[in-house]
Amino acid sequence: MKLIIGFIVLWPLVGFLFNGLGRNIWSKKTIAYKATGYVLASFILSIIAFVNVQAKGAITVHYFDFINTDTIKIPFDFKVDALSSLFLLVITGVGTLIHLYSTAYMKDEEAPHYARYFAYLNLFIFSMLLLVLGDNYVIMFIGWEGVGLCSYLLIGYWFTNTTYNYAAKKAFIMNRIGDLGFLLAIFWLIVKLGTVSYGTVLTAESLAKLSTTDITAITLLLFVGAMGKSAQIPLYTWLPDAMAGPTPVSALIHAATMVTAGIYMITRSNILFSASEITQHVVAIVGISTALLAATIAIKQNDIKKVLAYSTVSQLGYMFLGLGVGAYSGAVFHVITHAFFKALLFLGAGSVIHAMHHEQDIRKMGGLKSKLPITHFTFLIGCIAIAGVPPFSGFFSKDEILAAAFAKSPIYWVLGVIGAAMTAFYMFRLYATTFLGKFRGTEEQAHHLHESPFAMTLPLILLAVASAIAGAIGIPELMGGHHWLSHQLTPIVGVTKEAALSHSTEWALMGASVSIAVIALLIAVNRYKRQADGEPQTALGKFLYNKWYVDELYNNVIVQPLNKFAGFLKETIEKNIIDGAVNGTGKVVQYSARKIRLIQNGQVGYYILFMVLGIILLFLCWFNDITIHRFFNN
Amino acid sequence: MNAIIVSTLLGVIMMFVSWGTNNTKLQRNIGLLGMLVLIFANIAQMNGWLSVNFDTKGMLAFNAIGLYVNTILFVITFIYLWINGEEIDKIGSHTADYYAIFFFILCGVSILTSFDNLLMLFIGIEILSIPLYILTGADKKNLFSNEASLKYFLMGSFSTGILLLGIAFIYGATGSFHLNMPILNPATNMPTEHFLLSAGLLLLFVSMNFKVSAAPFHFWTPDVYDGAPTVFTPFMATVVKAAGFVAFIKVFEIQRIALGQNTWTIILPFVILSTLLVGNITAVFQRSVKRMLAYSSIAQAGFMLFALYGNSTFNNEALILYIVAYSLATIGVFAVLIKMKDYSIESFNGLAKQYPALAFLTTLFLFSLAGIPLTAGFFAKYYMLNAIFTAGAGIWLLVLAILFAAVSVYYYFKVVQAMYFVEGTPAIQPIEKSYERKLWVIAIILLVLGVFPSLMFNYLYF
Amino acid sequence: MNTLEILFYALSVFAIVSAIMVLVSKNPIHSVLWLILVFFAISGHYILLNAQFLAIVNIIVYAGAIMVLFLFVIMLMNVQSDKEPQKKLLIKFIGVLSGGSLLTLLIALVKQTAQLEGKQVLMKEGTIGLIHPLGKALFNDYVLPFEISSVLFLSAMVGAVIIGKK
Amino acid sequence: MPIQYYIFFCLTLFSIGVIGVLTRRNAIIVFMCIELMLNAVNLLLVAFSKMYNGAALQITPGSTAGIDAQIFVFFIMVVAAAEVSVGLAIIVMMFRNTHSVDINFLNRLKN
Amino acid sequence: MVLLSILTIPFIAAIILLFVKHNEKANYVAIASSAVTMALAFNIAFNGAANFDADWILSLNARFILTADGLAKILILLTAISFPVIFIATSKNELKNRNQFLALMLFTQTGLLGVFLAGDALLFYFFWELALIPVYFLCSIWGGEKRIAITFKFFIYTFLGSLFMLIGIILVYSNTTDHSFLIASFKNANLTAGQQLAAFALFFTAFAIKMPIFPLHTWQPDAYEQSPTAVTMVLSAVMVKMGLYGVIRWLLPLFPAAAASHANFVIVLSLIGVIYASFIAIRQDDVKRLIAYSSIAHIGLMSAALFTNTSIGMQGVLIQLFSHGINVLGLWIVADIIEQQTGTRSMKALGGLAKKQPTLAILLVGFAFANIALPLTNAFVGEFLIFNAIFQFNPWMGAFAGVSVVLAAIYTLNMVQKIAYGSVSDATNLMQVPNKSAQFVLIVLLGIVFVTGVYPQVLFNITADTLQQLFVK
Repeated sequence: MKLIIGFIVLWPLVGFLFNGLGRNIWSKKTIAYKATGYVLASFILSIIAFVNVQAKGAITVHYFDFINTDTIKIPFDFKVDALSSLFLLVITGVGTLIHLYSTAYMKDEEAPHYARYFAYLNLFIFSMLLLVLGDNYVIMFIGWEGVGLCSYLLIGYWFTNTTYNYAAKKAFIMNRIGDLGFLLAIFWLIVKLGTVSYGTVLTAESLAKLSTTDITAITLLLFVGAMGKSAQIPLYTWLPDAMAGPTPVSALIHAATMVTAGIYMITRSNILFSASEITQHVVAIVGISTALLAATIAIKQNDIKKVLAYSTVSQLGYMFLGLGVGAYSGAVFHVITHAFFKALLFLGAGSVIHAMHHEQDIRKMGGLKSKLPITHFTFLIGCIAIAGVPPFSGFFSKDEILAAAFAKSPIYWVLGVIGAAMTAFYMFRLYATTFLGKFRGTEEQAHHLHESPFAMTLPLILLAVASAIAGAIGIPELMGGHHWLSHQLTPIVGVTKEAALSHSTEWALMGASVSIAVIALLIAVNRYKRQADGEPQTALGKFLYNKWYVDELYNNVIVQPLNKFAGFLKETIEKNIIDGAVNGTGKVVQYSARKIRLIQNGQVGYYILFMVLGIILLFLCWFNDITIHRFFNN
Repeated sequence: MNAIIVSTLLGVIMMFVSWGTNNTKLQRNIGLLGMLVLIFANIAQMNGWLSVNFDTKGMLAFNAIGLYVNTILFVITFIYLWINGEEIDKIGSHTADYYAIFFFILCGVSILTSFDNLLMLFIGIEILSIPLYILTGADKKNLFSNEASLKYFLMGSFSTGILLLGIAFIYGATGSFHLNMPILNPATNMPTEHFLLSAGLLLLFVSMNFKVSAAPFHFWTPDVYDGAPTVFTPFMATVVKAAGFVAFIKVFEIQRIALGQNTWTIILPFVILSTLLVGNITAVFQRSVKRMLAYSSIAQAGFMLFALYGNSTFNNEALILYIVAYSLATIGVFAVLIKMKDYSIESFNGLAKQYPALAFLTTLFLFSLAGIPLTAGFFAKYYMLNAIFTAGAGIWLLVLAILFAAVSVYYYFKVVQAMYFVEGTPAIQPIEKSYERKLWVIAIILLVLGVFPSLMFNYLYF
Repeated sequence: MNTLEILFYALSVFAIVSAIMVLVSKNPIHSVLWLILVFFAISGHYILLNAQFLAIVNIIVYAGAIMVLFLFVIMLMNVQSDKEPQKKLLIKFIGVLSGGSLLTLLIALVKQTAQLEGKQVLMKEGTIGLIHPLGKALFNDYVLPFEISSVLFLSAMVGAVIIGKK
Repeated sequence: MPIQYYIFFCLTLFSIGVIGVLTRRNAIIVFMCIELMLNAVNLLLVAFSKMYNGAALQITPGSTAGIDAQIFVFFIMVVAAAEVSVGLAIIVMMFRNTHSVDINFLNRLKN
Repeated sequence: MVLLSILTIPFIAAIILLFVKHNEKANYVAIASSAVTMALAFNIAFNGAANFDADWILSLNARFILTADGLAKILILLTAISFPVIFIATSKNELKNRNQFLALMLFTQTGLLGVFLAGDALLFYFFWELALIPVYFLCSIWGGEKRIAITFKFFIYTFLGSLFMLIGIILVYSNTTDHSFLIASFKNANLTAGQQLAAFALFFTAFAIKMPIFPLHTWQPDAYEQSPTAVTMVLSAVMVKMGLYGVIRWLLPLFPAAAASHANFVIVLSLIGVIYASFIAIRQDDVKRLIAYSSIAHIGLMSAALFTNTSIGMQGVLIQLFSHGINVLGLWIVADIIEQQTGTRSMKALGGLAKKQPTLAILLVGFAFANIALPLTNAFVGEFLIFNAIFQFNPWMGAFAGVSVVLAAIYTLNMVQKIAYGSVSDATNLMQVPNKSAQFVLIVLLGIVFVTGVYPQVLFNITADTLQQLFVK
């Protein structure tokens, strides 16, 4: 088992090294096969691991000591349990599909860059697997930063484009801000508990050792980490910009896997989070605010990937809402379903972009339904799933979160439903503008429109199927299911506390949210099936179109002042004050040198005069001393 | 005693040599031979092989340190004469006379390392000084030399007056010229307060400060060192000054108690710090290397004055090492300087390219002066600081001392920079290999002492 | 006030006035002459103190030999009194001031010296100033410095040769 | 005669010498003033000599205490003579070159 | 004996080099000698070595004693690895009188090794200066345009600092019971509280200037900028470690009370420096200056961790001493290649390296990420422990220090972006020949980065005994 689990992680690493080192040697075909093959191998091993966990329960394996000193010991251990094995499947599974998809999508790249792309992807899978497999927070942190790195590399994949580089840098730095929070939380744990292994930290005994302040601080800091990685207010702005990367990357990293790391981390640490009321509220509020904010922005975006990006942010907000209200399994459920349908949507968008020759503006699309039938169909399924229409997967997961939110506070529920409605609206706005109506692009584009190759459509189909049926793993008992997922996760997150709701309430809530969503989607389809949005006219429209001016706000309030501050330090403090003091000392010496040497004026008379004065001075010195001593002695 | 007698005799011999022959080379070699004889004679007394002894009636007292310093100074003089022999010939046509004068000066040096009576101090100082006035003015046609000589003479005479007044006061207070005059109250074993004595000592202090060119009695130094024929300057700045320090210490080793230790720890640091200040700061802006070295010698004197701070074996060790390190390095630098066509720093430009070995040697000498490790100068400074700290000086004094040491690096390194880092052709006369080899001797001594300084003291203890 | 005291005061005043005249005379030759008078006054003091040998030596060496040498040199240079350069008044004032303060300081010190209170100088009497005891002392206890001072003369001689010879 | 009187007198002479050195420009006069200083010291030493001798005589008749000071004075005179010879030689040399004995002109070496 | 030979080999090689006029041969001599040194260093680091002890200055009771504990080992290893790497990487650079250059470099190496090995305070001081003086000449002769003034400032600054240390040595020495310079005697010296404080201040000044700690750092960026790159590499990879080494070896064990009572002051100063330098680095356009400020920031972190007086911080610093050296060496080599081939260090003029020379760009990115302590690179382990220590000492300080993590990302990525990414600039277009030997050593260095990043236990094992000495009483 030790080997199997080890190789789950190692295969992508091997792929990374293989592609990275051989980028000038191998043909594109070899690269593609190997890259996909290694991830597939991981996937297969993950299934084995999963089955094993199902059969025997959680497994912890020890490899070596990462850090082992007399004060702190951080082993390099992996832990496969219900939670991580689920994540393993999602990561490697979706990963495999996206690798497959990429082989076709990226085929125009030159071989070295093609290899580079797959190397990054493999490295990403490797990091992500480290993140979920690690048996302590430090290993998780290694993966955590690793995925940040890969995200950076992939966003800036087309490195000659300066804008993309800025986006990549922004992503990395915002992630780093979050990582700092995570890091501080780890330190806090080490200071208080002396260990970071889940096995010891996440137990009741450890909890007893921590004061409420400790727990609140630790969980808040952890949450800061999650904010960065999972793009929550205020650290969300990198995610929409991250769409600069190739579309499969957006699908894999910025929709399906990496951004859910925060959810994974909080779910993993649920004991701590549940112990802090304050943190839970913070998480829930930040989550729902993000969900709504992103949804409002998504309504007015015209870039196909931007819409999906804000939709991701919004969905992540939902997940955090779920975490905040204690519906850990609900959040994980949503992670899984979201992985499927968002990956599907992104890949679909990729297929569209591919067909449109890298045109991403939906106003220039329209009527693609007939030209791209498979893409259209799968995309539609994705939209329905995300809109929360039963019986597609999104419905179940979203509903579970909403139900839990209601149990916590009806306000959360109301806001959640508004968000859901907006989700339905903007998704179908997107769908309608893109696929319905008439084609609005150029003649040439119209001429070249074609369905994508099989390597691209296959993942679409598979994901569409998954999006449609994935809800099955979590059909609530209410509907006669037995919520397999929830049972799966019970050893880790405990029993979800939603039992308070009566069945009739639940049915009512479900009905309300679904009907509102359906109404919203119908409005959207109706409005956008013939025409696209023009330039925004109203103030609100502009406001939303410009993303609440948050980027501008950050730029003016944080980035520019800090930049100015740095300039001030460099130009004024460093140059004039600190170095000035150093050089000033030299200047003083030189100045006094110029002056003092004038005493030596060449005149013997003066010299002797100075001597006489010197004698007088010495006498006075001595005289003074004598007198003073006499004064004190008497 | 041997040294005094032999040096006098040698001086007389050299006078006769000057009448006997005009062959400067022969004169030079006789002089060098005489130096060897003198060194041998002194070593003979030091080791007790052979020494002329008669009752000096308390005028002189020979002790190990005095004799050792004699040896050191004689050897330094020998090295000086050996290196600069040809240059000395170029000053007028009195080679043998100069050697005679050197021997007379060395006689004065021997007296100053062994006097036990203020009369001998006075005579010693005069024997040391009067020939120096002459050496300074030896370049008769040179107005600078004339001027320096006259300045030196006038100020030197003035300081003699001060010295004599001091001695008179001391005599008035104690009734004796002897160094071990009764200064302690037999009853309390503490110094009695005697203003006349203190005033006398202070005046003595002043005139000794004058001799070792400590501020504010240093004014003659830059002008004289600058104006004197370049070949004589290092001798004045090293051997003569070192003898002055030995005499200074001899006088105040015991006598300072009469001033009161408190007074001593106020006026001495005052003098030391002003010396360091004036020497170092003024040296910074000199365009002439010769003048810069004159100021630097003031600064070095400031450091040597530390040896007066306390009295322990540390001080003697420190002073001995300092004398050797400073003297050899100064002689070395001047040996290079004298080959320069003019003494501006610019004339050193690019020396490293034309004469790499010479530049290296110069650098080494300057490093030693600056007190950079691996050279004897470092340990000289180290021992000195260690000594004063052991003697109870405050940290602040040490800190100030090293601040000035850092300033000194500034001007010494200007020469190094000119030699190594500035492009240009050095204004230098052709240097022969043999000349370089002589300088290597100095360099090796400095380097060896820079690693094993205790070689200097083994004699004192073993 | 007895004769000795009168003589003391007279000689002292005479010496001081002559000394001041050395300073204020414009003509260097006059200065030399005034200085000779100072030396005579000091020799008078020596005689008062019964230091006859020194009195004679002072007159012979100082007033006789040295001052004549000075006179020769001044004559040789043919320095005119009207060409005699003068320092600025301010400098002169500062010079006088610092000399004066040195004097004041030293006098203050001497005055404060308790050990000197009541000490008398033996006038007229005592034989140590006579040539016989001095000679004995010189050739007994002070023979070494006496011999060594010859070195001084030798070097002065060499010096005169070096400097004087063209 | 109290010793203080002699000291005061000698100090006065000495200071006049100092003042002379400080106020005159003629090198020869300056030198003469230095000689004046030396003479003042000489007299002071003789006075001290007689002071000690007088005190000693009261205890041991025929004592030669204090004679060393007179010997010292003798040596000072000797040295002064040597110094004068050298000094005047230097001044003459200077005069030969510059035709001046003004010390204010001795200012080529400075700073 | 091994310890003595590791000192003498570079020294003798340096003297030999003075007579080897031929450039290629000089290179071989230098590389060969440093390779032998490296082999010895590995031997010492992994097998240990007996102390070397001999009389030196009898009258002062100073001994020529060399010891190699974990701290010394790791730094010797760093020094010994750095020099061959530097020699190989810069072997193609054009230098007049290359043999003299290499000789001075080897003298520096002798000094550095001596500093790390000396077990006697006077010997330590001796080597401390010996390491500095060749650098003065190296920078002044082969440096940039403003080299003379800048190097001089650097020299005087550090020289003054070391003079302060000398006074400190005198102060402690005079109070030792057996009048000896041995560390053990120094530890047992009878110092009053005031004296201890004074000695602490004196030693600290020397080390603070060398490290350098804010606000005594201004010599550094200038010196790095103006020095020939090989020297800059030595300066930043090894030489700044002297200050930290001094703190660990001399300051903390000798004056524990003073160190403890001033820990707050030093840590705050260090951390201000960390943030300050990071901010300035953000605004730098010159690659060398940027790396210099980045180095100041990293060193500041280490110094802060040292003064927390925690075992974990010490452990972190011990590792980081090595790791930072390797990383910064890598960065310098890349910067040097770029400067050599394009003739500019201005990031504005650069760009598009990834397109022009992808291998170099990859290496640059690799070291850049090591520089910002990305996990699985060597710096992560050290900085993790360091931040941890600071956090333990005071959570607020820890958080403040943590800001540097973000700032480091900003300036490092700025650099990467401006150099490697974007379209190929005119200057970058000049880059033609990939410097094979330099790339080779870079790859080796990057290998070290990842090996020690993934399995830092290698380094922990070397330094374990030092930690024992310092923290197990």
